[in-house]
Amino acid sequence: MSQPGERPTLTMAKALNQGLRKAMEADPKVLIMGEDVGKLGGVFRITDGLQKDFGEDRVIDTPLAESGIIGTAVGLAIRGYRPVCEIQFDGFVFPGFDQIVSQVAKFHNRSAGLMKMPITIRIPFGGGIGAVEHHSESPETYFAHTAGLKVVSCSNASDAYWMIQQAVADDDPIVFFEPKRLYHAAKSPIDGTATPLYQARVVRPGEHVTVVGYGPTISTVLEAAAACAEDGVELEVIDLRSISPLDMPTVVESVRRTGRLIVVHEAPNSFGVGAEIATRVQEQAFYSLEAPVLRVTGYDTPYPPSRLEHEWLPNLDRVLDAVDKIMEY
Amino acid sequence: MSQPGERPTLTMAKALNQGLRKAMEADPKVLIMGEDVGKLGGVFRITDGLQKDFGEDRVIDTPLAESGIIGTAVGLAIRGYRPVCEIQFDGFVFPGFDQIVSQVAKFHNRSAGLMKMPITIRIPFGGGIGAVEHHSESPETYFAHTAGLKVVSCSNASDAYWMIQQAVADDDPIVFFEPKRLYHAAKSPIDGTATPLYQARVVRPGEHVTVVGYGPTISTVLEAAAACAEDGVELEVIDLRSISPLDMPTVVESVRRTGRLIVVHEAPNSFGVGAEIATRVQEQAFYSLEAPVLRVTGYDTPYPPSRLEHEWLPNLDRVLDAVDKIMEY
Amino acid sequence: MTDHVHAVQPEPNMVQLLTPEGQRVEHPDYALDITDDEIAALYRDLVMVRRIDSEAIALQRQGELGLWASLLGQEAAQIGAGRALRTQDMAFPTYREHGVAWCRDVDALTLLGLFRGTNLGGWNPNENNFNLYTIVIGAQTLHATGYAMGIVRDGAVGTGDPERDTAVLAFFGDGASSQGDVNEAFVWAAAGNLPVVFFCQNNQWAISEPVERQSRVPLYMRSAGFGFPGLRVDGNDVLACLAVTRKALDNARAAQGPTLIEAYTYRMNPHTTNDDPRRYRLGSEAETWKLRDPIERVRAYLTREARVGPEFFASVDAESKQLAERVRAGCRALVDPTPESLFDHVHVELPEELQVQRAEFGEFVRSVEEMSA
Amino acid sequence: MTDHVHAVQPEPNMVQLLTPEGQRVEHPDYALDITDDEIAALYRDLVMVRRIDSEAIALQRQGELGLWASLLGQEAAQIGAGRALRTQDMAFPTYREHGVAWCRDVDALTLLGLFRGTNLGGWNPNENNFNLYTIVIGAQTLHATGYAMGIVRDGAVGTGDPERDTAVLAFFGDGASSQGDVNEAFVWAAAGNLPVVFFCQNNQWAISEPVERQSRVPLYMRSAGFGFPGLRVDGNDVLACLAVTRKALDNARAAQGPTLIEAYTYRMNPHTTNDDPRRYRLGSEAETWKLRDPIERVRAYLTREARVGPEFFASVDAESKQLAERVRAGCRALVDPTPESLFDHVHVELPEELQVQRAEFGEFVRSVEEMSA
Ligand SMILES: Cc1ncc(C[n+]2csc(CCOP(=O)(O)OP(=O)(O)O)c2C)c(N)n1
Ligand SMILES: Cc1ncc(C[n+]2csc(CCOP(=O)(O)OP(=O)(O)O)c2C)c(N)n1
Ligand SMILES: [Mg+2]
Ligand SMILES: [Mg+2]
Repeated sequence: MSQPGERPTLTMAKALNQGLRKAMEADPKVLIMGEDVGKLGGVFRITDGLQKDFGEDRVIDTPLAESGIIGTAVGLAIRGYRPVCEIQFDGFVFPGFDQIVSQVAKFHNRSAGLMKMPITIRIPFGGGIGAVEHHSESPETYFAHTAGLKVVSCSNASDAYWMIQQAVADDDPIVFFEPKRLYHAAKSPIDGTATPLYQARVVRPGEHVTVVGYGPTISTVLEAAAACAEDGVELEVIDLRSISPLDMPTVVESVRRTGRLIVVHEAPNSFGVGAEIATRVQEQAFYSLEAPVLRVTGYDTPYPPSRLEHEWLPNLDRVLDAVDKIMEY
Repeated sequence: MSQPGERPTLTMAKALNQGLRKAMEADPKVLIMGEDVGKLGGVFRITDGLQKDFGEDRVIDTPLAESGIIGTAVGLAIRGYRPVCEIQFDGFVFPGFDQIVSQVAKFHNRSAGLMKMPITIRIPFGGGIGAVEHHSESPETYFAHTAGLKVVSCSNASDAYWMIQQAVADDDPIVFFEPKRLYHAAKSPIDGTATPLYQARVVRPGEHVTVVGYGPTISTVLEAAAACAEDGVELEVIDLRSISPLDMPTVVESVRRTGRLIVVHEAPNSFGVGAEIATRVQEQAFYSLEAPVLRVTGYDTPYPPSRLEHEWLPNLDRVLDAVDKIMEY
Repeated sequence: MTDHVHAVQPEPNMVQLLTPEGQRVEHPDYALDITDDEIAALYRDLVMVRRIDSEAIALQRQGELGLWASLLGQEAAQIGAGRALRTQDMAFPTYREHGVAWCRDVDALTLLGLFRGTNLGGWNPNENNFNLYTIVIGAQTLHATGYAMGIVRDGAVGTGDPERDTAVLAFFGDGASSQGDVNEAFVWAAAGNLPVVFFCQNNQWAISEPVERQSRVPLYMRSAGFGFPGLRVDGNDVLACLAVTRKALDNARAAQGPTLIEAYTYRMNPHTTNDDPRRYRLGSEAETWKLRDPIERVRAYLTREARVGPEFFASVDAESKQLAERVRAGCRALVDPTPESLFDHVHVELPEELQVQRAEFGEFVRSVEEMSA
Repeated sequence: MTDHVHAVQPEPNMVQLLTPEGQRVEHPDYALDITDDEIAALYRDLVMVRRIDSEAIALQRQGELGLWASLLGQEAAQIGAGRALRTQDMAFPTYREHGVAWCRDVDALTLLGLFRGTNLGGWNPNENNFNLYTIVIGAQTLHATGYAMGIVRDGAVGTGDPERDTAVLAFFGDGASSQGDVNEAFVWAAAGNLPVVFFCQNNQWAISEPVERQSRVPLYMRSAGFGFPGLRVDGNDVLACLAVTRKALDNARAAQGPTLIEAYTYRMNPHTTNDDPRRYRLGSEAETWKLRDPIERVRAYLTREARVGPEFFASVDAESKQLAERVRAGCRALVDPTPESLFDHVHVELPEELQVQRAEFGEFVRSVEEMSA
């Protein structure tokens, strides 16, 4: 490992921006398309400067229609391009949902493998930014439940930098979830090499409870781990990074040691990612579990008005509460 | 209970048709809308004769666009109507997905309870009919994961008759999944009274393994139960009827007795309904479980070409295999 | 920086009844029978909604609102359209129609909850016949169309009874014209000959994208191909907006079917308080449009042609100041929702499993409060 | 039973080059330079695809296919459009364009897999420049439009090089015209001035719904409001369809942008083999349209005007019979996919968790086989 001092430090927004730039340099077939991604550089500035440097043909300000964005990306992929679509906010992916689940996800399969769909769909997601409705959703489960799609999420600048490049280079369609409230948070160092895209990472080792999260929840979980450590409870924190496929070996190996698992995500609780992980863990490590798998997630309500979002979100207190509960077993 | 002989017997298609007729008679604000629901009576004839009897204003052949069907239903609900929307096939609900998850599901909440959205969205779903692609999907999990929606499914003619009336009379938006391959199967008797809509039903008692299903899988599970009984293994079969909300008390009470649970559905395995039930059961009956909860479901692939669908679907052999596996613990 | 310059010259066939200089002009198809007092009332409307707008922007800067979508420059389009509505008519706004809300007697403070984050709108669409703000671009045009289907089914169209016949006014933006939903609404409205008027405020921009990204022909032309008329009106001319909307709504109520109105106007402010338009448009564009200010021309007319004296303007100013103060104070007084309310109105009847979730949440909140107490 | 009668009288401005009686007529804008031999070749195309169609229907009746969507009555529209394509052009069909597939040299047997249920299409769209059949109504029009964006980015438009300049032909139906996707495709095509021709076969019906449920004006009018030309052609006239499509594709390749073509035709058969049209339309309607049969008029022309002898027709008949036999035998010989193939091509690279699922499935299949052995 190189010294942190030697590594460049970036915000997640800038890391994504540089990752996209690398991807565009690496392959002239890579296009960026979406609403306001060109001159404005995207409402979060993730594509800042790219249109200026790569031209309007490669960084495309599209008309305002998400089905159109995804549907034309499918056509571009058939023509041999590698489109990176930006959905402006999580809540606005749904007009494009049909093209994603019925076309993007299935095309390779329908063509008996003769046509690839190397499309990356970038979605800024999650809450905590004080936004109005439809701007704080966590729709990852819809895509994870859709066969043919891969779903990943970055939790830090370094992963953002590497994962976006890996996603764009991947020949399969990928829905790429970016935790928007971390975009412009503190800079952090960029690793010199990439971790394989579909591999989870143990970001903090611990012996008492395994806590699994991804994207925006990792920082909260790490806070919780620090707090618990003071009380002598060591959390092992796993950043999934890939939601589909799931790197279960990493999770199961951990749970076999700790015997306890908590899954944390912002998406509503029921029928969410937590359920899938809990189910696989009890299947694969039934006799290791000393307590039921617990979930700390958004509630089964619409995302609330922003004045309530911090109550709704899986915050520090709620994670600590779950740790207390699971340690009581 | 009245004698079977006294009760009328109907196919599920006819039961739905009569249920819809009752609903329209009961409330002049009930409208039916969708593609081909009028003169044709729907491609499955579920709305047969209704336009003739209730007129073109109440049974509406809409233009061909699902977002339009759902979106105009929202407007009709604001005007005080109670629309029943037919989606022609499961795979064609996705163009209407945005209106369902961002408008129908949230409207009551966004209006602080001041506006109701009594919309019923009927979706013929599931496979096994030898159809071409997009005609055999099981998208129920997408809706179950969406806060603000209720999701139900009938498995027999009597439930079809009653549940559709209950759904239409319910003030909340409901996605109503109809197992299309049972539409025109053998007639069965209609009960004299309705079971509460959100209540599961133990359709066969048993002491060894609880098997939970809904909609199209119930008949398969009952077959499996009969086969197992010959080997002395008694399955307790639960028809969920409601997928969201889930009647967990009924499921958990059963699992506490049997110690074993299998969930069966046609939707792909991962991030599906089975995961949610497994997770809640291990939460609520941790010490009762003698084996991990198992799932018998569609695989994590796109719905296959019809020549392979019986391999892909949770068929009798697969359920029996799961019973064998779970009994080995 | 953009090298793109908008063709801000009005189309030759754009309806205008009051020039930017404040002169009344006639239009063969859109005579407007209006008194100077009524024009003065419109002036008051324009000033009041601009004041609400500027106050909201200030509140956002002070951290009292999370966001605001300014209507600056679009007052005439909204007041003209809004004042054309009859009580029984229904309006379906986007997120920017604060001026229409004003016309519908929806209090400014009612609008603020959404932007402050104390609620998600939270008003009853049927109370003032003004739907909830809709942020998902285009979605409300289908709601409007469905509502119009309901009107027809209620027999509330084409009866000739002015108290009964009802129409719908659906708002959307130039960017929204690209959405499938808006075009499907056109399909439905035409096929059903529905009493709905589509009112497109072409403010030239969809965030950073100029209207040319959406269409290479004027937007009002869109409807003809669906089978109903469209027209372009000077969106900065409150009289013209009133006249064309009134006529279109009259037609709708008389069972003559839908109309598309393109109000040609300009978004003078950033898209929302989050936006930085310097990245994508020239300041000179706004300068040009300033010469077409929707309020100045009415003031000029009232002063020069109607001989309205300074007392009137002073009284409107005073009233607008009062309003501003009320908005300012009222905004700060908007109460935060209680944590327990998270589970309110998820459904009409809260299912048992959510009652459990709510109970657990309540317990947790209390335990945290105790801990920190 | 319907009391609705279609206005089957052609629009006065519908392009026609060959009357139902088989007479060539001139059109000022669409001169067609074509030899009698070429017309005879078109005749052969028409007969062959009709034969494929009737054979497929028979195969469905015999249980060899699960479903078939018949093109009967629409042969001229499809052959005219299909023969206007150059090799490098790309076609995006719905599920009914068997005639276009023929023109693209996609073997009839390739099409059958989808309907037999042995695959989901399973051909390579880029092999014959013929996309997979698309069943989700309208979705393919956006794919076509995106493909056209790619053409522009490849610099394969407007160069003047006939081997290089490329266009896209997007098929859809009258019902599809209501879908958001189709209208979004129009938005994109116009805004980007893309080399795509939208070819709408208005066969008067979307399953049971007459075209009047979708639009109260002729569909070809739709495009003008988006900013590109539209025209109606006699969809039962192969020469007219060829001429208008050729010109539209030429324009597209020459960077003149998109065109909408409405081919006015009729679905002579049920929607699919599952459908029962007696529930919603009068048989007399089809009788009227029979008089406009797309093949009869070409035969009449060839016989009367081009003096083509009976040997030619006999040879085409013979060839079509051979084709039918090949289709019949070939269909029955289509191999069922193996269970193991369920997991093929879900992704380019099968993730580990799916490898596990596949292995477990394989084990299970083997265990069941052993049990029953
Ligand atoms: C479906 C959807 N996609 C994207 C957005 C993000 N967004 C909010 S406003 C806006 C531009 C809208 O432009 P226009 O329709 O012209 O209305 P204006 O804001 O100019 O009034 C966009 C892209 C959204 N709200 N909804
Ligand atoms: C999105 C979607 N909704 C519904 C359907 C069911 N469906 C299949 S074909 C059809 C009618 C299509 O009519 P049209 O576009 O006129 O084409 P045609 O079948 O007449 O060639 C419908 C409603 C579908 N395939 N896709
Ligand atoms: Mg705008
Ligand atoms: Mg048709």
